[in-house]
Amino acid sequence: MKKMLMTALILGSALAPAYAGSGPIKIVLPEEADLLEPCMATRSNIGRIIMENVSETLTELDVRGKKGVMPRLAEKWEQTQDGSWRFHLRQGVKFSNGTTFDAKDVKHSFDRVMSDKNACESRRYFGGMKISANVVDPNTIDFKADPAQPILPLLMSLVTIVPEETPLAFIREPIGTGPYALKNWTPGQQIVLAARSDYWGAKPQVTEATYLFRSDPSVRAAMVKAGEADLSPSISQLDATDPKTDFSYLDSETVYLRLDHNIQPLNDVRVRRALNLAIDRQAFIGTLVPDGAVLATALVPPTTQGWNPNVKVFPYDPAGAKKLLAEAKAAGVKVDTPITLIARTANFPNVTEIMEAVQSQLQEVGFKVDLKFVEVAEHESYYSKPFKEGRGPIIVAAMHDNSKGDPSFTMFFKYASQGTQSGFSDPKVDDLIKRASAAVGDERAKLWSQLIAYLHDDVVADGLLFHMVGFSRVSPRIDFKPTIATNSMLQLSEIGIK
Amino acid sequence: MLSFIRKRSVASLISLVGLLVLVFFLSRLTGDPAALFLPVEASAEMKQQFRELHGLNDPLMVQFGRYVGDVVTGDLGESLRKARPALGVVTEAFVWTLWLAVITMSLVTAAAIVVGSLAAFRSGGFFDRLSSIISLVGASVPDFWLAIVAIVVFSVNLAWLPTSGTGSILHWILPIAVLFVRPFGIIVQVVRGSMIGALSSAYVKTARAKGVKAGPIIFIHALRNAMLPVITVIGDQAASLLNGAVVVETIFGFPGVGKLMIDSILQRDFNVVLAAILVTALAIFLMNLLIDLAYALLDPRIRH
Amino acid sequence: MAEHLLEVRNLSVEFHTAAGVVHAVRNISYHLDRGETLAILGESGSGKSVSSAAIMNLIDMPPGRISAGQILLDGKDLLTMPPQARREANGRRIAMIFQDPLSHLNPVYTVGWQIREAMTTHGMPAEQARSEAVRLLTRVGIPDPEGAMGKYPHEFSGGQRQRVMIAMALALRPDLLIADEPTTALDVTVQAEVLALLKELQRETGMGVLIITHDLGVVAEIADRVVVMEKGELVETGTVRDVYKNPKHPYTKKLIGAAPGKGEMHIAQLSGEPLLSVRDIRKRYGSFDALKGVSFDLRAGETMAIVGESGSGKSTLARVLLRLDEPDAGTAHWKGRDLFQLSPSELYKLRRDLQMVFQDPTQSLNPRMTVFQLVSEAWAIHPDILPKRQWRERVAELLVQVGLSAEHMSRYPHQFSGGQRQRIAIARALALEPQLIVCDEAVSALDVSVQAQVIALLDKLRRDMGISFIFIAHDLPVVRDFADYVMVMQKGEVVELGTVREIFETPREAYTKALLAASLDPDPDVQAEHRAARLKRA
Amino acid sequence: MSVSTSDTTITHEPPFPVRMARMLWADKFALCAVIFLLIIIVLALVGPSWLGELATKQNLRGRNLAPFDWSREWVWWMGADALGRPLLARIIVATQNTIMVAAGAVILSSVTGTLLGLVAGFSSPRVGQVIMRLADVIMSFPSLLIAVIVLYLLGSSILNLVAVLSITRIPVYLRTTRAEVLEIRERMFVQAARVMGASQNRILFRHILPVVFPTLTTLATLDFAYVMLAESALSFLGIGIQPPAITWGLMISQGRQYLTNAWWLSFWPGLAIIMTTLSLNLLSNWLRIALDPVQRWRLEMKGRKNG
Repeated sequence: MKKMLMTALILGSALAPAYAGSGPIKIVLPEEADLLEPCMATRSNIGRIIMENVSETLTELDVRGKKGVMPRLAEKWEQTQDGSWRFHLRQGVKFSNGTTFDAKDVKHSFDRVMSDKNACESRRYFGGMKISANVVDPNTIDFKADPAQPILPLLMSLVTIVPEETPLAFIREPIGTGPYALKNWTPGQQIVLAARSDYWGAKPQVTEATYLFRSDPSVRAAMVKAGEADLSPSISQLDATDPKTDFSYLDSETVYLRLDHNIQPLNDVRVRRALNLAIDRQAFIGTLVPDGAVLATALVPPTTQGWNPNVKVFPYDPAGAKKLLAEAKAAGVKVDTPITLIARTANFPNVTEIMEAVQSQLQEVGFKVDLKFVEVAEHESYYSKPFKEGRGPIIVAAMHDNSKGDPSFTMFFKYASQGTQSGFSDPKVDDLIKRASAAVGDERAKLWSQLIAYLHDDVVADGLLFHMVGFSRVSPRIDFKPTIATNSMLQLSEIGIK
Repeated sequence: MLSFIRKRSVASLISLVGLLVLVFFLSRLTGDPAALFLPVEASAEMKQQFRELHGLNDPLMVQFGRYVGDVVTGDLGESLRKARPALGVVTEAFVWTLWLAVITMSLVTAAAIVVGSLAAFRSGGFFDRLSSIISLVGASVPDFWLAIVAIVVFSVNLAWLPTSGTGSILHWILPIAVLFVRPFGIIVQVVRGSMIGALSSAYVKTARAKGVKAGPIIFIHALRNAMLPVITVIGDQAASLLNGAVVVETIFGFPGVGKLMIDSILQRDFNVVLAAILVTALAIFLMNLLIDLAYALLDPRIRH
Repeated sequence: MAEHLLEVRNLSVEFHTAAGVVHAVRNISYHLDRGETLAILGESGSGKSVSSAAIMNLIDMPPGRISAGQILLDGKDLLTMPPQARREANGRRIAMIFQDPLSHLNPVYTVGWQIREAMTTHGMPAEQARSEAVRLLTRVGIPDPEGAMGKYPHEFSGGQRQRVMIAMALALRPDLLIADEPTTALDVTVQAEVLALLKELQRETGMGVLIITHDLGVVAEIADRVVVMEKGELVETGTVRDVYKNPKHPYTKKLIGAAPGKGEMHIAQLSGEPLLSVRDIRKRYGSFDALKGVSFDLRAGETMAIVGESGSGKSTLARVLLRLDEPDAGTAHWKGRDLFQLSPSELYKLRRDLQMVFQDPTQSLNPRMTVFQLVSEAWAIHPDILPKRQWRERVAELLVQVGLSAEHMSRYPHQFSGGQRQRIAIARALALEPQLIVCDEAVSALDVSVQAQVIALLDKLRRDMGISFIFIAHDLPVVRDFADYVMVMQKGEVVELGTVREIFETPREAYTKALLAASLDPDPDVQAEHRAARLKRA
Repeated sequence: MSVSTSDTTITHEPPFPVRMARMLWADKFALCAVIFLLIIIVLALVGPSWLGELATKQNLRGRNLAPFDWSREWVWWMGADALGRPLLARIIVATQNTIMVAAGAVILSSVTGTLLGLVAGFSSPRVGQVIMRLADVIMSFPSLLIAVIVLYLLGSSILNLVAVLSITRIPVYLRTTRAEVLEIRERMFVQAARVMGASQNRILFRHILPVVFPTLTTLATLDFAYVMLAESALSFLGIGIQPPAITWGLMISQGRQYLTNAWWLSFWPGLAIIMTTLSLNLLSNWLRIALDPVQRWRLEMKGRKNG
């Protein structure tokens, strides 16, 4: 019943502007998709093109409202007694190659993701669990997870469905059930998706989408202005000067300073707190960070389940910071040790200026900070374990993206003792993560809230900075509002043509 | 001539092999492609498995042996990122770069010869001073700066030309114009210098004594003699275009090999890097051969 | 009075240079009629070429400027003609040939193309120009003229190149031919042939010939009248015979006096151990036999002249003896030790004994070194000769010894005249206190009067210091007054070796005789005899 | 036949510095260039200690301040950058790094390249061939790859950047030098030196090198511009010098994104590069004449006319 309502809503929203036109559009993206492999659709440069456009998933997260996980290729689902999940599939759905969608396709798609014959990146969301898919009948499929996965329906929004015949190795011509099919791909130049006439859902207004790729943000902005493209989902804040076409949106990216608690002086909580007090976060907003960005108190954006509104941003208190440092020094902590601040070139807009400003603010209260910019591979070697032996105290400036609505995609990796990017080890944190991951409903939200407060106020795990804002330039001839998921997914069916 | 080409080919082959060996080992010192292909959250097992899949776990010498074996059979391996044969990826991109370089260098050569010759003909005159200042400034402007200003002025403000991309002839104008500036500045100076020498030579005196007009004296008698050093510089400049039009290709979204190479380097897509180097090095070798042929064509004294 | 073909009236040309304004020619006048040959005789710096450059419009302005005068061609002033008409006169009415045909022919076009261009430029159809070019090449005596059309300048010998130049100049049967030192770079036998060709062609076409030369012999051979120039001024004019027999101006007298080959010949003393004993030296360059077994002896204080034309191997011999090139076979014993077997350190010591003076001092002196640096470098290389504090003093001494002065020390080579430069080169050779100096064409690039001075200097050094000389030349008269022995070489072989008297008075070999006959005598009467003799032989 | 200007003209040679100064005075373009370059050198020496503090002082509320506000202190006359730091002060401070990188790379590559070129041209053909092949390898080695490798393995620092930039330029000097050496070593004055018993080193360094030198200076000055731009392009691609270190090239590349809103951010450092290369070019043209005894009169004559 609930699902019927939702379907109606989706249909309704798509059908509402009945007077609207239809036609082709052009979208300019910063980075070319080097692959159009459905099982890589969780990577943003691929997902933006094919996710839910070409390749659909069983479920879908509502990023425009607060309706949580919604049906897509599965009409409904329920948890059975033994903790496994049963999905009832939509009928009458056809792949773009003409074959009919059924449970075998779902099982193959899932097995393909989990196969060791390829490097599907969606697999990473299923780390640390054993899941098996069992076809019950052509329209029903069971997923059994060990340990039990309360968020399995959410996880299924990350598994793109391909036909059963798809080989395990990477493919270059994705076949899916989505409203669009790949029409033309000229590597290095453009990708064209065309609307399918036999799509199971409502007919979208965009009949054909051409994707172009330009790495320079000002060129992307210029292209929409010059009418060479209709939509640039991400442009630079500096180019976003025209309120009629340029929209800001809270994207799912969070900028933070990952602290390595294993090395003096960052092993001392007073020092970490001093570091947080030394940063004048508010001064960045409207200057180096666009208006609309939100000061972060957690590594997940406020739209996430369990985000804790009671946790307050550290105030800007240089005097307090100096005092804490003095205390730590008196207690024998070597606060004078030079700390290396590692940042990645072109990681996010204004990264150099922001890092220079952070450096100077930290130096202001008495930290010794060396700023070092590195390219992506080297950044990764600082950010992820195993950390180098004999390293000095290190702060890594990084950006994390969680648009999935649940902190579990973040917390384990960033804070658990075993997490690859975790800079510390705290039994209480480990315990909270474990319990929250297994919990459901309000209990789950409560535990996440608790963890977020503990990390921020007691452990002072890291230096959280901003939830970033992105800017889109939208041609006046189309109707599009960017969402928090625009970075990773861009559903053409949500675009209207005026 | 044939034996000369053979000799050159052998020498270049040695250089090429040396180059590939060097790049093979050095590039593998620069980090793990698995960490870049997979997201930071990917587990250690996934990374391990990725490396397994692409044979990155084997000792370096084993990987090298395998690579050499493949190359001998004409297989340059597959791109890690694109799941396509590396050679295909590279040749596709290279065609664009080649056209860009050929068209740009033809225009540069023609323009530089005319401007340089006229500057030399009245050396020290107003035109000479003007052209040398312009060419000097041209040679010292950063190309990415020029590219963006050109887009803002000609595409956005004046709306005369498309901002970027490929498609029509119009799309080629801005990239070529931006690439034009630096080699033009350099070659004009070389043409000028060389032409001043040629114009003061004895055979030009003879031509004047024969009553030959100024036009043929400059462009027939002096120019052909002055072209030898010019051709060397044209070759150098063309080589750097084949190798490194990266910035312009990046800004104009031009699908050339320069951008492909830098992307592959940053992503540690070794097979593509190696294939790209192989293809560009071969192209540069062929171009050098052409230049030697041009020498022989221009100057009969070199012909044997 | 009938109009002259060419009349230069009160011409003055000046150049703006470092020294301010240089008056290249000042108020000179001369004239030339059809069928007549006028020689302009002068040494370097006399301005003898300037008036012809003015006639051909070849003076670059600036820095040059024609400050006064007229140049009348058939009564019309070339200097006031419109540029278009002026250009058209070049090649059609007036043609010119130059000293160094290799550099004056465009190296990258075939000679056929270049000859044709001379005609097509003035409107002749291409087809006709082609057949005409073949005819011209045949006429000037190029073998296989059809094939020669497609060849490039570097594929011809020096004499042939000058013939090509002549063919090109005469393509449109000009009324006036200007020949600027047309035979200076050529071998004596070739020089005679080229001059004869010019004369023949003049008879055929009736053109006027203006020949510019520094060589009295050339004047005697070819000219009817002569004008003598010194430092931009015309000092004497008249028929060749009058000027030679009764020179009025002191400069003319000096020039005639300096002509080589009139002094006392040396009498060689056949005694003493040989200082240098050369046996059977052979040297090949690729498939070319440069030296095919050369042997001779040289005793202390003696001068051996080696005479031969280009390709005779005389310069190769010098290079081999100085170990600039390695011989393929043969020995050269210097004071009993074989030069070719010396170790590097022995060779280094030997360099002190054996020195060389090169043909062209402009080339052999590093242009970026001062005279002091050039001369004292010898002691920098061989520090045991002289302690550093005495260098300055000794350089001054040497400069005085070679006829320069001590204040020249801080100057650069380009600031000297050719003769002075060769003196510097000699001073440099003397700095090492050598026992043998090899002079490779050391005077052939110099003006006649300077030649005489340099030879006098060498003679004095031989007398005062007992230095031996190997003196290489392509011209016999030059060595007559200086050598004890003469060795005549041809194609890598010794043709004849004898005392200077034997060679000049009783030559045995035909080649020696031909060389002697081909060398031009400054006396027009003697030269007329030579010419008659040559004609009889032919 | 040239007009001889031989020994009548030169009377007395003044000492070297006086002579150079006179010749400099004669060429006003070169004079301006020298003055500009002297200023640059002084700024490079004192810049960081003089204005270092001011150039790093951030003021987020005074970002992208427009230039030509004469009412403010002089350091603000060129405006302010994205962190509100005075541009003029930053350009002055950046001079040191810029010149160090450019001069370092040019000197390193020219010295290495020239030495290798001398060896390649003067030693046995086999050694020459090996060196030339090596040059070929470097030539076809994409400079960006060298940059990534070196900067990854050794870390990004000014010294390493100098190394990267110079490696890629070595072949240019090498090939030029070798070609010239092959020609010059056949000249008569080299033969004359050999006849005197001069050693190989003496011939190379006293006779051949001074003749090649002017060509190399010209090349080096042109390369100065090239290196500054290459360094800037590396920054643009994110693998060059990184903040907080500053160079003109980095300033241009950082200011690039503000081109449409705040042109001055990349304009002034760009102007600094252009002015410097222009000055170097003028200077090298002058030097080539002033150091050549045969050409020098051109300047001496002009000086006399002007004076």
